[in-house]
Amino acid sequence: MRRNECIAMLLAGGEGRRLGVLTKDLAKPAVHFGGKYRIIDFTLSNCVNSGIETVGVLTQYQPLVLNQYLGIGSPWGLDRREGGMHVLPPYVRQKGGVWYKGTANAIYQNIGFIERYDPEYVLIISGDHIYKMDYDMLLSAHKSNRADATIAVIPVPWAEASRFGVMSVDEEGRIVEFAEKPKQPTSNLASMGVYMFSWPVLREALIQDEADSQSANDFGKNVIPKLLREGARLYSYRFEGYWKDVGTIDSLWEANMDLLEDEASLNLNDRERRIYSVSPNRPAQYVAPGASVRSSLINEGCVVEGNVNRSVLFYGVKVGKGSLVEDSVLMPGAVVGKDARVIRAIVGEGAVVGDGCQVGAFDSEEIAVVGSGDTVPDARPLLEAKPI
Amino acid sequence: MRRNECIAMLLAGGEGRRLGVLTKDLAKPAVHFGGKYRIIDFTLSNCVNSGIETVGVLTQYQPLVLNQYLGIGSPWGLDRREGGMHVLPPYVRQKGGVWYKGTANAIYQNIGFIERYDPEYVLIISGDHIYKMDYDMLLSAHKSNRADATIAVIPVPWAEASRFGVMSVDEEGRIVEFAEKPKQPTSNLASMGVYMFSWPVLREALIQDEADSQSANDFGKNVIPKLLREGARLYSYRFEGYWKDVGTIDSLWEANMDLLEDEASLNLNDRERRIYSVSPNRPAQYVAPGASVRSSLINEGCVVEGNVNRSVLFYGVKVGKGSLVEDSVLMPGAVVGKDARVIRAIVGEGAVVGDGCQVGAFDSEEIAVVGSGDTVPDARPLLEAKPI
Amino acid sequence: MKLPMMGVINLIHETEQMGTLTAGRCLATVPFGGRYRLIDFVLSSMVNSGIAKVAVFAHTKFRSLMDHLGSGGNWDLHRKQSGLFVLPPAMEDMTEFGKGDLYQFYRHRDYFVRSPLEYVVIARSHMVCNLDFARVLAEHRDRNLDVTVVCKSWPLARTGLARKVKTDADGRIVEMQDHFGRLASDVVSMEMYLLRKELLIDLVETTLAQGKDHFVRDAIMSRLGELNVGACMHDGFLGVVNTIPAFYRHNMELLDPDVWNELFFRPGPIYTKVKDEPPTRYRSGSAVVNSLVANGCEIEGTVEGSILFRGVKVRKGAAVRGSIVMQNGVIGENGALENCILDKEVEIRPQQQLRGTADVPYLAVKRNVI
Amino acid sequence: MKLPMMGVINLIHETEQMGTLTAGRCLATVPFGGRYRLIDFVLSSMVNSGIAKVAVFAHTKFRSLMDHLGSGGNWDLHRKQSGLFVLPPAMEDMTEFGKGDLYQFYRHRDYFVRSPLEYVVIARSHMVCNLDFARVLAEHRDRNLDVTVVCKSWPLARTGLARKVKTDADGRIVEMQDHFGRLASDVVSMEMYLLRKELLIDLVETTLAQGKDHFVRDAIMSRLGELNVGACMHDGFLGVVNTIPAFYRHNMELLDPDVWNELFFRPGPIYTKVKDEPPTRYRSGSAVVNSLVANGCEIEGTVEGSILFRGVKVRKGAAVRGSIVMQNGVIGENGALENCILDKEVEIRPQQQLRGTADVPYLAVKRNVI
Repeated sequence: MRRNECIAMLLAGGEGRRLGVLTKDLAKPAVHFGGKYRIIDFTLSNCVNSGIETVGVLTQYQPLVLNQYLGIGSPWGLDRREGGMHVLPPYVRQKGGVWYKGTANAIYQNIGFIERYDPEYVLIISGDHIYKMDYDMLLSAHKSNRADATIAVIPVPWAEASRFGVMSVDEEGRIVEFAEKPKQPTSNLASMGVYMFSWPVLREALIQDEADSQSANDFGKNVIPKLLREGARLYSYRFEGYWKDVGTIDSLWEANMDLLEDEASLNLNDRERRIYSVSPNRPAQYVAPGASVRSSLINEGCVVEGNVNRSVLFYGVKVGKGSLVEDSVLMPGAVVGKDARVIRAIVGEGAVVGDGCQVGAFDSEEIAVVGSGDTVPDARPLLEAKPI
Repeated sequence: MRRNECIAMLLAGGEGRRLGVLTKDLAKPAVHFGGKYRIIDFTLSNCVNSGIETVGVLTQYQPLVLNQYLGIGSPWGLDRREGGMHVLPPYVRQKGGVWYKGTANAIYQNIGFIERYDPEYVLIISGDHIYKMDYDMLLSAHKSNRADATIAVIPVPWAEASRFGVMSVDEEGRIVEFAEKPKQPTSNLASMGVYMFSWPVLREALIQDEADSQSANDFGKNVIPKLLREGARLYSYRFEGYWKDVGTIDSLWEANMDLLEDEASLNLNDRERRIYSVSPNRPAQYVAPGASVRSSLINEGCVVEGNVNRSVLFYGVKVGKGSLVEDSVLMPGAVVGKDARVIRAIVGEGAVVGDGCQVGAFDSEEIAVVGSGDTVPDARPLLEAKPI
Repeated sequence: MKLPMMGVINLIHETEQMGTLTAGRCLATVPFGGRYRLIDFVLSSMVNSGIAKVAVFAHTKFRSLMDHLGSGGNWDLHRKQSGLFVLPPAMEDMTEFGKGDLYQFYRHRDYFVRSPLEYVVIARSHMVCNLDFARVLAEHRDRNLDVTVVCKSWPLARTGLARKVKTDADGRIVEMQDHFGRLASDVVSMEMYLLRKELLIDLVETTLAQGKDHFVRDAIMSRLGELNVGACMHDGFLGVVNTIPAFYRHNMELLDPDVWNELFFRPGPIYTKVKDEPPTRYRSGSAVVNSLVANGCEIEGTVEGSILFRGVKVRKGAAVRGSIVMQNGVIGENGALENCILDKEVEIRPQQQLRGTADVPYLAVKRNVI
Repeated sequence: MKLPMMGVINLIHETEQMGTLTAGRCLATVPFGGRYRLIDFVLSSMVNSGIAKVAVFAHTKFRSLMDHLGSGGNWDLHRKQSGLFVLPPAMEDMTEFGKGDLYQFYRHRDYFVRSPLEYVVIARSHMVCNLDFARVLAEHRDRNLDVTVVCKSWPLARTGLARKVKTDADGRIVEMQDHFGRLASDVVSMEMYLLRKELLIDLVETTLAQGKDHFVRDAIMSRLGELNVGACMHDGFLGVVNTIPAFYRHNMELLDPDVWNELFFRPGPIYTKVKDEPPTRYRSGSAVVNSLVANGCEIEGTVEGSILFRGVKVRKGAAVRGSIVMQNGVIGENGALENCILDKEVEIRPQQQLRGTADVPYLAVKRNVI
């Protein structure tokens, strides 16, 4: 009865080092995105919207904020009597414990968890990407191909292909060649890091991979190439839609800006496939007399007294009188004082930009960043002397 | 608003080695007790019944079954939007992770968790004991004594005092002397391992204890004696009622038998202070024609066709025709075949006692044990030859 | 697996002759089998079959229903997107109470329209069974039916009130009559109707527009000619619990181990509200045989051929025979019951003797002291 | 900290003149402040004050109430032992609907009797405020009162209907009149009555036995002589939202940042049902000033001095001024609203112009296309 045909294992251990001061105490999946969400909301919501109700979330780097955020899974409807969401940190045995060696090792260490649910299929995903996908369609393709594993792929610009695992496929989508971050890519079909496995195949592959002392225990580097060499039925599943790895300051900023297009390719307003997140319980946003807001995404609990243009404001942000916020992302609780300028910038959670300050500039190549909780002190005397 | 005045930290890492085959894959707090419960149900229910709604459960030994049992805390009403139950395994940092060094170190490693709730008081309890206690009364005594720490105590027979932390107290209950497992006890007031601390005092004591490389990082051995030496206000709180450490086969068996007294000193039927546990969803128990049941506790889902006397039957136990079960504890799903005898025994979870077998004996000193999942094969041919 | 089907448990004008058992509660929450309420059986069957969205169309006396169902967590229906909906009747106009169920279906049509699920199964609360609706849906599709009615071949003397059904050689229903009809047939309807959502909405609107307002009579029975209505036979246990003799009889049938093993376990478990009662305590003088006993009881006397709900106390020297004692009943010392039904929280005084028959059991009203 | 007090939100015969705003819903679930329902304010106040057990005495049209409150999880009241109880009225006898609230209190007396909590606070759903009941209880105990009534000194012109109260120098209430009475007083009752549970039960039973059935009029107002009834003054914001002008006015008062900062945050946050709407999207043509905007809106036009609920769309060239637009409203291209209240899911056609006044706003009924 009520078997878990397919369960998901969500790799959420990413450190996100290239996000710098924004991930000081934060695992990458917990990084804020889109005015309301954290990155992991997208994959968790994808699971729920695809009918997958058992999700193991594998954490390791800075899990405190992430654990607290995930709670018992209720915002995503994953607080279930059976199944639901389970957080799986590396396990400490009597002789000690270590971090997961690689993506495949992380799943290997949790074979016991998976077996509790006796699934036919296991979906491996990562909490680092922004996209909306119906995993149920991936599963249908996997079944109709009688595949051992199916990898979701997306065409990327040829110039970037060498940053990904790329594959060549035949006319039926079966993978004939796979190369992890090749210097000379022969295909621009990139792996999205979304794998659907038939569980007996995966189980066996993980055990073999673990026994191989030469292996880096990574899906892209070891498990997939080995399966391919052994002639397993590996298929690609072509994804159409928005997909973005937000691993750098620039890509995080860009992905936020992408949402501001009048016809954004990532639709947050689709009520059939909502993105769920923890509700911060704030009142409706207040736009004061004299304020102006254009081409922006603004969340509840914000107070806007200044001018906001092409920007994303998370909950509880305040923008004071006479200030201008443009082409910027203001994380939860960020405060911009009076007569300040925030241009092409990301202002971290709870950070304060003092009265009269300027952060970033229109002609700057780089995105300016104010770290979470940091304060840019008032600059009024300076500005009075030399107004910009 | 809604501050957590007092939160509880529940030490649930016990291995229970002396419970042998009953704890093969089980942490001690997960051991079954009383026909329906696991040991940890008592302390979790005590918390809820005392109005403590934030509980950190510190696990380490064999946490899989325990984690699955605890789930999101809903059986105890601890699936809260704020606070609630949190399972805290030893944390693996990049350089690796180790088990908690001692009880004090376990709390020390979770200072960050405690600080999230900013409590005034922290209750330290262990998941190894069977008792019903109103921690709110302990807290009231702690407050009215303006104590730094208050230790719940219970008088034990002098002969056993050396197994406990014992203390001498003055006429106001203030602790003047404390000795952990003394060879020559000067008091029979034993610590129950239930400590109420004012959080700032505990926090400071934990930091000092951790800095002391000589310390075993244990409350009874190190933290309490040091506080006493330094003149902290340590008070005792005298507990009246049933309290039992069920750390051995004998004491586990005894504690189960204690429940069968017509006026049992541990009242499970008190509706004001219920003991909560995970419901296994079984139908009402069925007592067949020809069966007899006396002086026993029997849970839902049991089918009794034989004779049961002075025994505790967990859910889903079956006792076949012609069998006798006496002075015994039958764990969940245990099956006793036809014409078998189970006397002065504990039969583990899912174990099978075959037709015609005898387990244990009335004149045996020792309690017979059938390990979880073990099978005692049918003995019919033997019995037919030489019936007992 | 999820089924592309939603469930409706229709409590509007349920046919019943349950006397005081339904004085303070609706039929759906009449206690049954030691720890259940009637609605648990169809609701658990739906959940176990993979139905993730169930609406209960409440009508009267549904406070006990709300208390029992809560947010649906005990049936794993406490979900973000779907789950359990208790829909009270439109209250603003009292005259609507008398109207047929189609009228309320119409008022609740948003519930159907807004869902992407393709099929609906409409059931009643008083059919005690354990059923796999996935199998019914598969048969519905295979046989290309418009409406599938779950039926049971039941030649026994019937104590409950059930519609009779006549099928042709292909299993198509050619006639259907209310329980008081004269149709001679061994087959009864289990009042479970599976059909496409679009067809349901069409039937609701068309039938109401024709001035008729009763789902089964007006939308189904009068259309047996135009629609392809098939019977899907249920092989397992069935109790039609809407009269007092049926209530008594079907409870007693649970004392057959074959029934107990099937009804409560196969194809899936029956869920109910968790009560946190301790295990039942048999004291030294207890003599219990051939009985079902729920948790939280304390037994010092004799219990034979009976069903004890949670928290019942049978004192020293008391004897309970052929009786059903609901939650928290107390049988005082040396009291004696034979063929009785005690509603919840009835106390029988010491020495008191009560006796009914299996056909007409003695029925004690809730919270009485006798 | 837990208070030794239970809360009752009494929806029985709430005084209101809300027109079509209460056509399909009860007063408690009238939308307010962009994302709330009226009941959220008193319910959040109770929860934030440490009240862990709240009963809502529902009466009519409460389907929206059940949908909104669910199992109480959004208010952290989804508990094992206590939590939120929605108690529907006894439905078996239609004549009971007309009876006063004391009659229903009596029917629900188990709710009081079974709880060990010592105090009860009985409130209404339509008093919009953010209040610490712990302070009220402390004052009740300090002043040794029999009944404490939360009151507000309110010399302003009043648009809502509220009882007037006269106190003596010690703050004891010496007179109390219904809203239509002639009593000249600046003090109004916020219809929150705090008293011991035993006194409440006594008042219920005694008053009913005297043939009277109205809690405030018969049990409190007529006993001002015998009981020590004191006023506890509320200093913060108050909206008495039971008429259309009051609804309009108190919504507009939220545009004052001081009110916004107080009502929604102090002493605690106001909780409501989580809706999972994305952040609001301001498109290139948007011009929004002096407005409250909930999540999920898409704005291409002009919004001034208005309140937009969740999911409202203001198309290109449209202008919304001095208006309240509830959930999922759509203002078509170049449409113009001034002093309007649009109930949920109203669609304004392109070019359409609608205009009311602040005293008599234009009110559009739910799901209309205009």
